[in-house]
Amino acid sequence: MSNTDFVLAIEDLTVSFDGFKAVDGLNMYIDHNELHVVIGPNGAGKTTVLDLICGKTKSSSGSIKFKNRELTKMPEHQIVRAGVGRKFQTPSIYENLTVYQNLEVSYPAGRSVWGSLTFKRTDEVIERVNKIAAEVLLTDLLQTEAALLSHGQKQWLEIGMLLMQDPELLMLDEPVAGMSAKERDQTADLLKRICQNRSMLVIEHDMEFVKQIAHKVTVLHQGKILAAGTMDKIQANEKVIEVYLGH
Amino acid sequence: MKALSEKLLGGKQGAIALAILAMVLFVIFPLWLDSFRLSMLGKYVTYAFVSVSLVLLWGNGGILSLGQGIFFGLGGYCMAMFLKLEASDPVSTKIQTTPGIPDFMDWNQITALPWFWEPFKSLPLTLILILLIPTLLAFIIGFAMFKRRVGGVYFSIITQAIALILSILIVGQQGYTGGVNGITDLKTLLGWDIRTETAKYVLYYVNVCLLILSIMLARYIITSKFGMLLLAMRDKEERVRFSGYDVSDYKIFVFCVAAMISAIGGAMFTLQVGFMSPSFVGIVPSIEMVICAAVGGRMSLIGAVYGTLLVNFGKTMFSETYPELWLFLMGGLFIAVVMFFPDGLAGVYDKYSKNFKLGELLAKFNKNTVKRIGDML
Amino acid sequence: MRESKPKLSNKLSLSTLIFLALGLTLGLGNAMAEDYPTAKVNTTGLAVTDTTVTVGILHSATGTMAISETGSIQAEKMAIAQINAAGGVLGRKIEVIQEDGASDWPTFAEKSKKLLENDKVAAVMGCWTSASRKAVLPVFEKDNGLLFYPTFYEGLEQSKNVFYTGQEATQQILAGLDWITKEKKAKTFYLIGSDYIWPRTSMKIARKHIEQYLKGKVVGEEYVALGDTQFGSVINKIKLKKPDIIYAAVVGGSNVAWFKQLNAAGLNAKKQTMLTISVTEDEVLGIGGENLEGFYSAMKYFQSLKNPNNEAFVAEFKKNYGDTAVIGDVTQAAYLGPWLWKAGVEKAGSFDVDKVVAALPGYEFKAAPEGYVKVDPNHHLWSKLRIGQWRKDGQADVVYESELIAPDPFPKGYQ
Amino acid sequence: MFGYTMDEIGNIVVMQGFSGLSLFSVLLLMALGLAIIFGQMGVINMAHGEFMAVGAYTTVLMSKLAVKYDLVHTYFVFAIIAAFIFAFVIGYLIEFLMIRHLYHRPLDTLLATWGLSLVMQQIFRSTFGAKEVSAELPEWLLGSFQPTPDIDIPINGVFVMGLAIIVTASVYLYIYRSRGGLRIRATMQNRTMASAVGINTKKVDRMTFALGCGIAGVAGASFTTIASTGPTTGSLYIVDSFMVVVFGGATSLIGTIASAFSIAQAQSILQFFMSSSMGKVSTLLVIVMILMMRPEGLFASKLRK
Repeated sequence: MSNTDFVLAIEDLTVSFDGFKAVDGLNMYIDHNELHVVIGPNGAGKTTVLDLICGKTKSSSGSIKFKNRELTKMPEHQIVRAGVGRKFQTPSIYENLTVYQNLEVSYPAGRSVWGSLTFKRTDEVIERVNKIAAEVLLTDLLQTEAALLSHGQKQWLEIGMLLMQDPELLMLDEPVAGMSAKERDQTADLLKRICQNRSMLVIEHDMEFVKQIAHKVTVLHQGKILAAGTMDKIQANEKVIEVYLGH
Repeated sequence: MKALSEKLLGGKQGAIALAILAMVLFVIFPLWLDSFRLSMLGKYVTYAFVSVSLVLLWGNGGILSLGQGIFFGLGGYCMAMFLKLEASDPVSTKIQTTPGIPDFMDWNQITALPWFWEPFKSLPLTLILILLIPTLLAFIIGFAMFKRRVGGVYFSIITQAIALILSILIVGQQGYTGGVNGITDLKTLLGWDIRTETAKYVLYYVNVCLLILSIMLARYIITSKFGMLLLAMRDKEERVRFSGYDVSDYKIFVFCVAAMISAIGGAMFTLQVGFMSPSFVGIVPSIEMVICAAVGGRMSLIGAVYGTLLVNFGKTMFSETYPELWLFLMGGLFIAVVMFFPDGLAGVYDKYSKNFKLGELLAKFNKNTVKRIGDML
Repeated sequence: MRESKPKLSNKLSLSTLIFLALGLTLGLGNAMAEDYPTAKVNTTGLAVTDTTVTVGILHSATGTMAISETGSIQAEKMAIAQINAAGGVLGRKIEVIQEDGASDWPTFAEKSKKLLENDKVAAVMGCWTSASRKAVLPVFEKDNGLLFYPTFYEGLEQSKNVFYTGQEATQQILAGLDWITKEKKAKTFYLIGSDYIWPRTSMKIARKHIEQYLKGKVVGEEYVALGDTQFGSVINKIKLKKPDIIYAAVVGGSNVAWFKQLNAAGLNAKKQTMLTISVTEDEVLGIGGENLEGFYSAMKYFQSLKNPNNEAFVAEFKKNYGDTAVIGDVTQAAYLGPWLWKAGVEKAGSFDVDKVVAALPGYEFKAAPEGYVKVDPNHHLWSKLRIGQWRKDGQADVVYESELIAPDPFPKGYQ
Repeated sequence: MFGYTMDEIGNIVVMQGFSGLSLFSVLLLMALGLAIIFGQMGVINMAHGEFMAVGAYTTVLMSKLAVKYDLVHTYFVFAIIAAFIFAFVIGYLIEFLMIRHLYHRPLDTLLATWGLSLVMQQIFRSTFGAKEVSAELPEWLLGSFQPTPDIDIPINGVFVMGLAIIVTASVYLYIYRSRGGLRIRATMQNRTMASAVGINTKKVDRMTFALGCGIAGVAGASFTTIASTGPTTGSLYIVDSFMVVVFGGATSLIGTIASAFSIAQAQSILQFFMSSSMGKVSTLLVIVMILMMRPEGLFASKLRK
């Protein structure tokens, strides 16, 4: 079943660090327009899964197919260009650049050395930056140095930077960690909005937030899938309650 | 066209600073320095090429090369090889066992010109090789290291080791390279005597022109999207990589450009000073060049040029009057700059200029700098 | 084989004696400034006034070469002070402008240009390494300056604008090899030097001489990188080849490591004969007398030379620079510079470089600490070669002294 | 074989083996202090060579005193201890005045410590003169030891080797088997966590840096038996030291030992069969090439980031 209609198909994925299997024989599928949340206790291998998909960590065995293209052998930037975007756990933005520049740098043109040297700031670019800025609620802060943003705004900026690339699969690592309740709700709205026409893979701890957004949930435990399904099903699963929700 | 000129000059502010620098180097110094001090200045200007390359590479790209002397030296050696061949015509070398080859080869029992010297019989070919050889070496080093993500201090240490290797090699292979003495006694460029007073002036102006062009090239790179990416990479390399950029390509490219700019400086050095020796290839000169860039301001192309001139004038002046104190001063200056003024002179200037009108202060600052140098001499 | 001059009583003040001797040879009492109007003795715009003449000293006071060049600066300054005390040159006091080459060759070129073009000095005493000399040479030739260069060096150079007061390679090498071959009935030689031009050229000459004239055999030739301090493998190679003689020209920090490790490997003078051309009294301080004891050096000068000139020179040097000061070969050669220049100027009756250059060849300097030297038309000096055997206290016993050797910077048959 | 008897070849193999080991101990001593400072703290100390020179000059001074009070026979042991203390104290001060302000800027520590090395060189020059000096060595450190009449084992080599073993063992025991070492490792692995459990991380930094400098001092002291002491002596060692540490994989003590061993053997053998300077160049070249292919060095483990 290597040829699928899924956006992302992970099969028998394993990675070990000096003998320790952080991800062990993982199988996971993500559909078009699906917002998939991965939960699990610390050390379950959630972030490692994202690392493996985006190429930051190389797998020991198994396959990751994105629209039927094998990702495990591709270099990181090719994976991104194929349409996979990834947000890091701590906001990873360019603090010395303005919000505008942060977004513009992420615009998917002029990605080669020569391209970047001859890149021109066309109306199209400006328009797109403005549109995305509005989407992530940063229109008023376009000329602000990114270092001066609040924690929540930094998270949004990074999401905005990913949206600039218009990825088909967007992966977010704990997007609401450290946010206020209001910011969290705004983020939930944001994610629901941007989930149109793309699939998303989100790691989150905040169960309230997960309930708000998730179409499907996978529970990881010690590098293996403990359970998968809708939020309601997961919440009823006894194994899950035992290792995770119960505490 | 407007956008292009903007990028080359760096906007209004950059254009003014560049114009002032050009003014200082083209008009003020030549009018006011005697020919001896001017040819000394010419030598420092050749070092400024390396500083400019370091602003690009280190200030903006965060890549600290402790081996820029390699490229400066290679550029210089290429030029020197051409001039040496011209100086070693069969008539003026007739007392040698093998006339027509450089004197040091003859002393080392080499009886025919080695193959890698052949291309340096032609000036156009030499000029191409001055740019090509250092760039190619930078490409090889850069490709090997950046593709494997060697960065930070590892890159610095490895470039330093390469500088050491190259200088031992040049010293050891004296039959082919002139050894520790270097390639000396260079006289003419296509029959034009480079040692005369007029030649010194002409070379000085060519030198300054090339420096300004290099600054403009560097400026273009810094102000383009490429430059923004360099800064982005320096801060968050992962983020850039996961925004779909092949980070290593950018680093290789900027390393190559930096090598090429340094090589131009080296070639001009040979022309102005009249020889080239391995003492410009090794570790110490490479690090001194970093000092110059740091003092001027690692983020400022113009600042780095002033920094280079100041440090070197200071070095000359101090070693003339207080030779004992020079190393204390140099070491102390370096510690102070790194610890308290990481953005160097340019950083200090920026800090104070915000309270004043920019143009006026720029002019004042430059005048002061000129005056300070004047007082020192 | 001692100095041939008759020994005079030591009761006389030695420095007085040397001035007397100089006074006699040069007839310096006659040189009054009035007899030599400035306009006449200086037609090329040098820094000469009615009462003074300016010369430059250009050595490294800082940087890695300062170690070696300090002695030269001291000797040159002392000679100039002595000349001034005895009435100066053509009745004019010598003033000195000292520049620091900072162990950096372009700095040497730059500073020599300053001395010649800005300061218009009448002569420059300076340079130590060949690299620095090569760097300043074009400047001296273009500006028609006059350089007195003190170091023993590889030869292969002869410039109108330079007088070489040290030995060129053949003067230092050939007689020494002849002597040691005969003395030790040596057949096999191991050549080792630092990896740069002087040792390489010297070894080339040595090899030719050994193979063609002495009918010996070179069993190994080795060059170590400048500054390298690890000799384990090299010493083992020597042990395997068991040469009769090690012929060495290792310099700088490597030199210290070389001797220390050689001794530690059991190759001391009792077991192994070594002749070096790169150890003077200056180097001994760093190497340590105990590591050198019994080995030979070939130089034209040793501090322990017994002759009145030298005794006066050593006494004066110690008076100026302290009792612990040592004088090596180059220091003595540097001391000759100002005296030779003075002699040239007085013989020419002019400070003009061309006239001095024309006058100097053929001049015999009998008051030299090393004994007698003569200026050859090729601008090098005729001098003797001495072999010194090192003692534990850091001084050498002179065990051999050659006849006067003519300088031959471009030796036929050795190239 | 090649005109030599089997005996001769056997002897040379023994002595050559020893000189390889001897070079190994020299490189190990050089690199050990640096391995602690760079490997554990990530600080590039370009003045490392100058700290070695501090040790060497201390030994020279001690030898002068020893000559005066007729203690030449025994002073060397004390000189080594004094060298450690001196270099340790200076390192402690330097950390306090300079390094601690630069922990978040590793490239800048490299530059600042280079400045420091210039200043230290000039201090040596102003204090001890530009000329090279040598320490009066006790008789028992001179000459060679002869197991057979044709084999000479240099005593200073044996001494350096013994010292290298003692220092390495002490460092190993300290870092991996003592409370102090535990604190160092804890701090270096997770600073916040370490300070949360009550470790004074600033003090740990200072002690670690000073310890590295102290070991450099010991290395410098022991090198007076085999090489020279001058103002610029330190700069001769710096590239070699860094190569050993980086090649060994920076963070692992075993890596440093293995790297010193392989570099020493390679260089020693190459220098035997090639000319000395070409042997050195080839060794460096091979290291650089290997590092380009395996930047993490010989002994870096695959870590989960």
